[in-house]
Amino acid sequence: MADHTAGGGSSRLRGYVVIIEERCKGCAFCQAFCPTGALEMSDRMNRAGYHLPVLRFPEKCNGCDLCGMYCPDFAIRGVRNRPREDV
Amino acid sequence: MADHTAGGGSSRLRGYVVIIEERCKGCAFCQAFCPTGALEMSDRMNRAGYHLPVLRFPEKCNGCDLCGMYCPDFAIRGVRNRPREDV
Amino acid sequence: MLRGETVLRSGKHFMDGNEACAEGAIAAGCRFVSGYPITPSTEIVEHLSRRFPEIGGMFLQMEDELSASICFQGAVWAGVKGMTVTSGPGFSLMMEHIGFAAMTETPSVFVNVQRAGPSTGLPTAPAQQDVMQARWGSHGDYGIIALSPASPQECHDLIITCFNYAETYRCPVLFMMDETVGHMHGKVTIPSMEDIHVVERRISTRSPSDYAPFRVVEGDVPEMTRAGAGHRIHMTGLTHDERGYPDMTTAAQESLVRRLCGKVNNHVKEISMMESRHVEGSDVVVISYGISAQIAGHAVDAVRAAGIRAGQVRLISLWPFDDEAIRNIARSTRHIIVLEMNLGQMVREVERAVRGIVPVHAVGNAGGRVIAPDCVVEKIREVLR
Amino acid sequence: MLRGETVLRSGKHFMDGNEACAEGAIAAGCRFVSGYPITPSTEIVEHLSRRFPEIGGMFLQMEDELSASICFQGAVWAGVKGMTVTSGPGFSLMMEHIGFAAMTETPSVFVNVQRAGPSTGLPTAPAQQDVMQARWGSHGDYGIIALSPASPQECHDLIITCFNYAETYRCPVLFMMDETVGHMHGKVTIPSMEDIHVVERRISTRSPSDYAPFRVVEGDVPEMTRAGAGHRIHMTGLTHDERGYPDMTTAAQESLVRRLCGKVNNHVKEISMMESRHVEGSDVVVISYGISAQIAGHAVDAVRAAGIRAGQVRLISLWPFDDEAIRNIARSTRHIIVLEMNLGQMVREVERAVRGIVPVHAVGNAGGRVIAPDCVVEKIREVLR
Amino acid sequence: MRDASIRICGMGGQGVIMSGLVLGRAVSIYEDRWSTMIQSFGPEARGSTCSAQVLVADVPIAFPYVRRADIFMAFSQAGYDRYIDELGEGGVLIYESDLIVPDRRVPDQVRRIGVPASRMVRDAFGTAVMFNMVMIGQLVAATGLVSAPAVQQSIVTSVPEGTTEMNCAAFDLGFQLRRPDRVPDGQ
Amino acid sequence: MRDASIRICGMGGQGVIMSGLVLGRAVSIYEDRWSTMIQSFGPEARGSTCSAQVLVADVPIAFPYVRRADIFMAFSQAGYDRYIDELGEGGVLIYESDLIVPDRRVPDQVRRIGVPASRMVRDAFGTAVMFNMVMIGQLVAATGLVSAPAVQQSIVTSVPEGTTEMNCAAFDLGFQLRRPDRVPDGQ
Amino acid sequence: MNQPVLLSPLLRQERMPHIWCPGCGVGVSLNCFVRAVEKSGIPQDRIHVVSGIGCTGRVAGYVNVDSFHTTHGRALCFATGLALSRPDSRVVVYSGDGDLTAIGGNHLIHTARRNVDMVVICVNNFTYGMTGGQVTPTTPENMKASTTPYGNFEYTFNLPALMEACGATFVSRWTVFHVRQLIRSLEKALKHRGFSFIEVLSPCPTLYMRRNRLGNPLNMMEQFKERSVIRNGEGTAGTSLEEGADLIVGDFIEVRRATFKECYERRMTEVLGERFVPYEGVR
Amino acid sequence: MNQPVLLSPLLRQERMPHIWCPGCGVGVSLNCFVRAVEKSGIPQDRIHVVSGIGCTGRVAGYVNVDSFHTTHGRALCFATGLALSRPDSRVVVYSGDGDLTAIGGNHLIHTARRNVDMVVICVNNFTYGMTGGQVTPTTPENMKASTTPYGNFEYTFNLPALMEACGATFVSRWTVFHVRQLIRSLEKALKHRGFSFIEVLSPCPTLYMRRNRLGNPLNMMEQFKERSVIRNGEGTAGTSLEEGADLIVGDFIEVRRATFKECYERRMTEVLGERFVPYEGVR
Ligand SMILES: Cc1ncc(C[n+]2csc(CCOP(=O)(O)OP(=O)(O)O)c2C)c(N)n1
Ligand SMILES: Cc1ncc(C[n+]2csc(CCOP(=O)(O)OP(=O)(O)O)c2C)c(N)n1
Ligand code: SF4
Ligand code: SF4
Ligand code: SF4
Ligand code: SF4
Ligand code: SF4
Ligand code: SF4
Ligand SMILES: [Mg+2]
Ligand SMILES: [Mg+2]
Repeated sequence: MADHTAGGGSSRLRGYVVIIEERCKGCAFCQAFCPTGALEMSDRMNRAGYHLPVLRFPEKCNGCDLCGMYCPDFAIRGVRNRPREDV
Repeated sequence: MADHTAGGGSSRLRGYVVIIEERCKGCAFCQAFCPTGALEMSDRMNRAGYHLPVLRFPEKCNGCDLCGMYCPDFAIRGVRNRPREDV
Repeated sequence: MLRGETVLRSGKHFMDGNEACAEGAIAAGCRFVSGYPITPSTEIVEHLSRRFPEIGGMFLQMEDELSASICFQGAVWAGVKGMTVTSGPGFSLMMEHIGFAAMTETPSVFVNVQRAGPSTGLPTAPAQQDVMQARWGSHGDYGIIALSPASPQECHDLIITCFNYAETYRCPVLFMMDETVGHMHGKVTIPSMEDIHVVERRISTRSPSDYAPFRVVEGDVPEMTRAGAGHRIHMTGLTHDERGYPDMTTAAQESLVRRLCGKVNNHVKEISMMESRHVEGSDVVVISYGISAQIAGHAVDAVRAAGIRAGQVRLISLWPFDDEAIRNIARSTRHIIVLEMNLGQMVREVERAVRGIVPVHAVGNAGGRVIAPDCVVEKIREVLR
Repeated sequence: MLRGETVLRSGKHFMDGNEACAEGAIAAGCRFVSGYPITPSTEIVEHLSRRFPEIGGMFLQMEDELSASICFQGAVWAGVKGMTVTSGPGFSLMMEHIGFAAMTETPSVFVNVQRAGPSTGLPTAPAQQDVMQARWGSHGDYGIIALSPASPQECHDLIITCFNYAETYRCPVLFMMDETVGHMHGKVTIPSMEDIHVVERRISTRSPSDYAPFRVVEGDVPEMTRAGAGHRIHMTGLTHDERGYPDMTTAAQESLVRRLCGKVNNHVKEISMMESRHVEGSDVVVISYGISAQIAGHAVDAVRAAGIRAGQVRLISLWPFDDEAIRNIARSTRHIIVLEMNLGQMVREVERAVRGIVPVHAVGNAGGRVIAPDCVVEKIREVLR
Repeated sequence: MRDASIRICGMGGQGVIMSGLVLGRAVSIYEDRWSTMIQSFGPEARGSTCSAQVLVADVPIAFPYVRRADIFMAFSQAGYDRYIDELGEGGVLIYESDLIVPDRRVPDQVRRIGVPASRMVRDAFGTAVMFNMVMIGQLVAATGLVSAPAVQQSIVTSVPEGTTEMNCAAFDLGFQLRRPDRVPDGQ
Repeated sequence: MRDASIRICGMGGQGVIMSGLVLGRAVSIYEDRWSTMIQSFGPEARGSTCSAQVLVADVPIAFPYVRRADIFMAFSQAGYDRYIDELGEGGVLIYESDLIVPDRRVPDQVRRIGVPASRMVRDAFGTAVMFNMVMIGQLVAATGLVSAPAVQQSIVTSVPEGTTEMNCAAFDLGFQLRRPDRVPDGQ
Repeated sequence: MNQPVLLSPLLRQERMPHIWCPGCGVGVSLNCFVRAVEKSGIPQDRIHVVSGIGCTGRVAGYVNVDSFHTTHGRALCFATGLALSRPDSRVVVYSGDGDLTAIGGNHLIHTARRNVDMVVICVNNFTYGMTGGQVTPTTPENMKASTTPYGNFEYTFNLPALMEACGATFVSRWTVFHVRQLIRSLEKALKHRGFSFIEVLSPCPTLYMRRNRLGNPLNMMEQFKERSVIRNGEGTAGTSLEEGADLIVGDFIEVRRATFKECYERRMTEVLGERFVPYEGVR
Repeated sequence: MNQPVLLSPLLRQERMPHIWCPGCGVGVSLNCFVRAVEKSGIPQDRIHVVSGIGCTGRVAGYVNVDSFHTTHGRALCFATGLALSRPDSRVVVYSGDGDLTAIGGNHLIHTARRNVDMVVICVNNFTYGMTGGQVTPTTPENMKASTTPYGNFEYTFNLPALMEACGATFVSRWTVFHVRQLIRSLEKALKHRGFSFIEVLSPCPTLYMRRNRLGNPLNMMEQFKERSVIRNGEGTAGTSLEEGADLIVGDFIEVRRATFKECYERRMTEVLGERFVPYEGVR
């Protein structure tokens, strides 16, 4: 179901995001409230015609999952790369 | 309609009461809250079988109408003998 | 309060039934509406919330339907014409106050834009499932009038009749629209004031000592008054005497409740409205009402074109029910089909009235969409087979 | 929660119908009642408020009838048997939740101790004026069962049947008492537990993946579950699919609502209860129910003693209405008289069912007192004249 | 008299309903015959006259209302006034003789039994509350409607705990009363 | 084409209902013929497709529903998918050609008129909101269902104050459009 | 007039004696109300009384003004329509604790919130009188009622505090012992513009007191006298009627805020200007 | 689990995407709720969600627990019966401002008064979303709604203050901007014994914001961020949401008082002793 992940697995990066694109409605909350400015709203649209967020700056993402907490549509989630911090 | 008055007209007295006996239900509020103790609950009953108050001590009554204010049944009223104080 | 031409939007419009109903209410002189939002009726009060402040009317959105259905009755007793507006679930909550209006003889109009039920059902879809509820939904015996419009134009015209009946009979009048007529746009012609017949509130001019709010002087409807007119009236939902005082005797109950029912049910001929065509000598008659009647008409035209002797009756009033008229129709045809967007409600009344003279057939659905004319055509062919 | 003998007051009692109803509910396994006081039904909940704390039941006096009529449904979905109790005005306020119970297939019992209406009417006097309301009072099409007891003993026995029907058909069951049976004392025999037939709640034992709360596996009634059973169900008053999810299609509406009506109306023969005597070959049959049936019996005995061939039918169930049985009665007699404490309610159903086979006559009043047997005798003589 | 229609009437608080209950329960349970009792609530909720209709029979009772009373037990003048016309010829009138004055409306052939019940209980127990039991005692003694032991059992299960003894004693007082204020029949 | 059943379908917010209103009002009021418009609310309340059914005739209309559409105006792919089967043979399909790709479900003999309306309004006015008016313009031009002046009058009374001019201009844009993305009939 | 109140034209004299029981506080409250109306100088035909259902609800049937005995719990709703449509009349809602705070609770909080210009008199006798003494949201803890035979176990409302939280602009509590204060308070409320709420604690000897063996009506009056502490103008904090505590009475709140109608007219005038035509109902 | 919340078993995954509009705060609140439930450690089959009717009311249809979508305004009543009958379950009422405070207002004040043990989440989006944006008792002054086209002219409820006046034992207000705090607050409420009320301010971009030209959902989130002032544990005085004022959020009240059921059992045990058989519903 996870259509799109970015940065996953790369140990150099502190975190990454998982996005279920078909659920996204393009509200941009994730992007706006990402504390590190890692996300960007892209031109890409899902089938419903909503613009999708992308992890524009993977190096900034710390996997804090604030994006996930703000998402009204259960479409995005931040994941930390160090598993012991994974909630 | 006033079945019973006591002391009315007598200029020597400061006040008197008017009682509509058929309305009285014998609760004794008038007697209990008369500040001068002028009233007494009598053995006399009205047609409905309730004991009636009487102005036992006409000389005590000052016509303050507290009895009237407490009566739940609109059955009694105190009247001052000096008309200018009559409300 | 502005009256007459200044408030009317006389002329031709392309509007939906809900808006037409709101405009009709304005034309009828309604100036106080208490409501509570519910699909698919909300547009009526939305329209009025915009219109009223410009014409001296007031719309009050209440906290629920219980309050909405009695708040306006307070305004009515102040001398104003008022109504409330709702749909299915809200209508169910108004039942106590329909009975109260009946008991206190409050001229009152209740609009129900019917949606599919039961319960929350299909909130945005049409049905005609509340027509028996309109008659029987409140406890006790009482009389009401119920009308059912078949087009936006009729939403406008008939709501005026509702207000007129309410004034004439001092009873609840229920305007039983459905989602389809409510949301359907069509041409609506709003006449000028002088072409609209409006029954104004008649406030008794009797002196207080000569007046009793529930005393019948002529006919079976007492003269109305209003708060502040000096009559110092009392009214109550309890069984009461002519002066409105509680009278807990069965004699009072008999005379009051019989009169409340009688003033409606004994006037079927004055109140009842129906349209019929091709009934005499037909093989089948389709009886219907509201939007379903449009479909019936379509189907009847279709089978007549195919040489079938079909007739149509459109009930404009649903209650009181004109047994005799229906029985006469039964005597003029061989089959009766009742078409309605429910699982069989008014068809029961037709069956009852017809007394077995001819077979009565039902075409209906569980609500949610209008019935296709083909179903009716099919049924006509089936019963004549 | 205590069950069985420990809670029953088996033996002979001299009690009124209200108390008998309360004891019957206890025998049926009812352990949660939410109510709101209203004359003449209050004694039922007063009795339960005393009894329940000693037998592990709970009575909750709610803030109004709206809450009372749905609070117990929450308990029912927890797995408990529950009911609410009211009279006329309160019954009108419960209409939305009768529809909700029907739509969500909640086994639920609503007791209405009928008093004279409309509105506040005569609060302490009997009537049978809410019997049409019982059938039609909520918006939309739906099915209910309604029973009517004629004596304190039957208040006890039939309320058990109400609970059994509620479990069997998963629908609202309305217990239409009247003030007279409610307040009348008589001999009531409470059997021992093993002599009482109680249908227990059947909680589906299917695994969550195999279970859907509104899927019919056998017959037309789905298996029930309860909160916390692991089924993780959803239920809604919206039109829904088998899993209980909102499904806003007319297909879902058709299949759901037709089933809701059908599971009651297609089982008339299993549900319906009536008693008849001397019907075959009679000249007149008096049909009645509740306390009026006692009067009818008295009158029939009287005229039979005078040589008139009169018969009697007592409806124990009012809804679903057994058209066919009534039609058969019409075929066995020459006149039908319907006796009820209202201005003509069930008589309309009889008229409809009879289809003109024999004349149907009504004897009624506006409520407030039982009708004297003489009136019935008089009517019998009149129709046979 | 084993079958009878009985009207009991008085003021709220005089124990009218309790009287009906005691009689009905005695018949239904302790003699296992049949009885019904209907209490009529006054038209207004508060403080009005209240009445009970008790029917007693050897068979189940279909119609639970008094149409013509065989026995009329009156506790108050207002109650008497209201229901005296319902009493049938040849019936029995039992009344509180300190509170009620029977008049010419009493039908023919009626046995009139005046009982100064309030006075009796006041004298015996220093309270007026059990006076209905005295009336019942005399009713039972005068009519034989139901057996005294049945009534006594009924009293035990009907009255509030703690008052049983006094109620039974009051019943006995009425039952034993030899000289009620009896007026010759048919006067 | 003076009589027609028209289906308009798109997403909430695309002006579907307004299109129906403008057409219906033009016919009913400004040509004094007859028209009905029924909007169907989506099954769920929020953000779903929404559609309008417009009937146009010279006589009053009894049955206000589209049974076989003569004209189908589609604003979105989802709308197209939902209603294409309703379009009758020989009908007219007018669609937003940047958003919709007609497929083989288009019946025979149907005139297909693709209009890149969003692009056109964006180019002309820098906003996408009036694109329904472009579609209506082309509909009117292509079918002659109702006269352009009647539609223009209708626009004036239908759209919010302050937007009249732009809406009329958008209508003109569509009405004047010579080369819609037309595909040969019957393909 | 020689005999005010007793033979006051504000009473429907032909209906006396009334139905209330001996020593019932409803009668005392009505007595005070009649006096307050007389003092207020409001003409008789400019005052309308609306009641719900209950013993107190019967007040509407005894006041000789246009009076409306509505449905259980909904008096405030009817009164809202009436008050808005007769802006030159004073509308008084007179009802019981059960009627106004149980079934009618929603209307109470919303009408207070809207600051609809009316006077609400709530006779709190701690029970449902008319139906035989059931528990209400104001029945004190542990007290018996017919539906709480083992004593009440629910918390109660502090009505003045509830009203304050909703924005009521005049809030008092008195008992029927405090006749003079009650008359004065009612008079003030009648002159106040906005939503006024007066809770009147009152004995119900027949049901509440008898069931709880609280003696005769006088006993409760004495309780009222002894336990009450007057506290005017200090808001409703600490005014709850919990067991054992002082019984705080007084005119707690008296503020002037735009009424519902004033708010409506202000807003409409702001937005519509000349185009606004005020709703006048009937004058 | 690798993907909590997104693929949480607490959601009915097969019903996603849900019906709420882009940027609707109801979704954010649900997101927080799911996290709070996960943190609380309450087993999935021991939590039940009851909703009324409205956009928020649809929450019941998305949580994968026993869930009940009842009638408009009456969720609390159903929940009361459910909660008392499943004493070992946690019952959550999740509904909108209109549902809970307009038509449901009476049940709100009474359920709070009784201190019935449940959690009430009130998503306040200042409007009736589901029916197209009508005014509610929480719509700020002058704001437009479909039934107040010229702007709202009614006063609003201060819900936390109302709840405090009724005796609610846990009262908070947060906005959907305050996700972390909201999660924590919900978790606390889930563990609190007694009646908990959490008001969640939330954008309705489609109706309320669009009609009032308040920009996109983010704009309101920013408003929430900028205007809010956190104030924990200090009661509800001064927390009204009046125009211009600070937007006070926080966990205002957290007290422990015997719940309805505890009160009931305490009383019955006192009076009946051994004879008392507690109501256990179904365990
Ligand atoms: C809808 C409805 N429910 C219930 C009743 C029954 N009922 C009549 S009065 C009353 C209670 C009145 O109590 P309260 O308001 O405290 O007045 P009081 O009699 O104590 O003065 C009730 C429950 C009713 N008439 N209507
Ligand atoms: C008895 C009844 N009245 C009215 C309605 C219509 N209705 C459905 S939802 C709703 C309002 C919901 O508003 P709110 O609770 O604020 O939820 P939101 O949609 O804003 O989340 C209304 C009035 C109904 N379904 N039932
Ligand atoms: S996980 Fe945190 S840092 Fe990474 S994108 Fe999401 S909000 Fe930004
Ligand atoms: S918050 Fe969620 S719905 Fe909004 S843009 Fe980001 S992923 Fe999409
Ligand atoms: S207060 Fe009134 S009713 Fe009471 S005893 Fe005195 S006069 Fe009689
Ligand atoms: S008027 Fe005053 S002094 Fe006289 S009896 Fe009445 S209360 Fe006492
Ligand atoms: S029952 Fe109570 S409240 Fe009602 S009249 Fe009697 S004393 Fe007053
Ligand atoms: S209408 Fe408003 S509340 Fe409803 S889903 Fe859309 S944004 Fe959310
Ligand atoms: Mg009370
Ligand atoms: Mg909302």
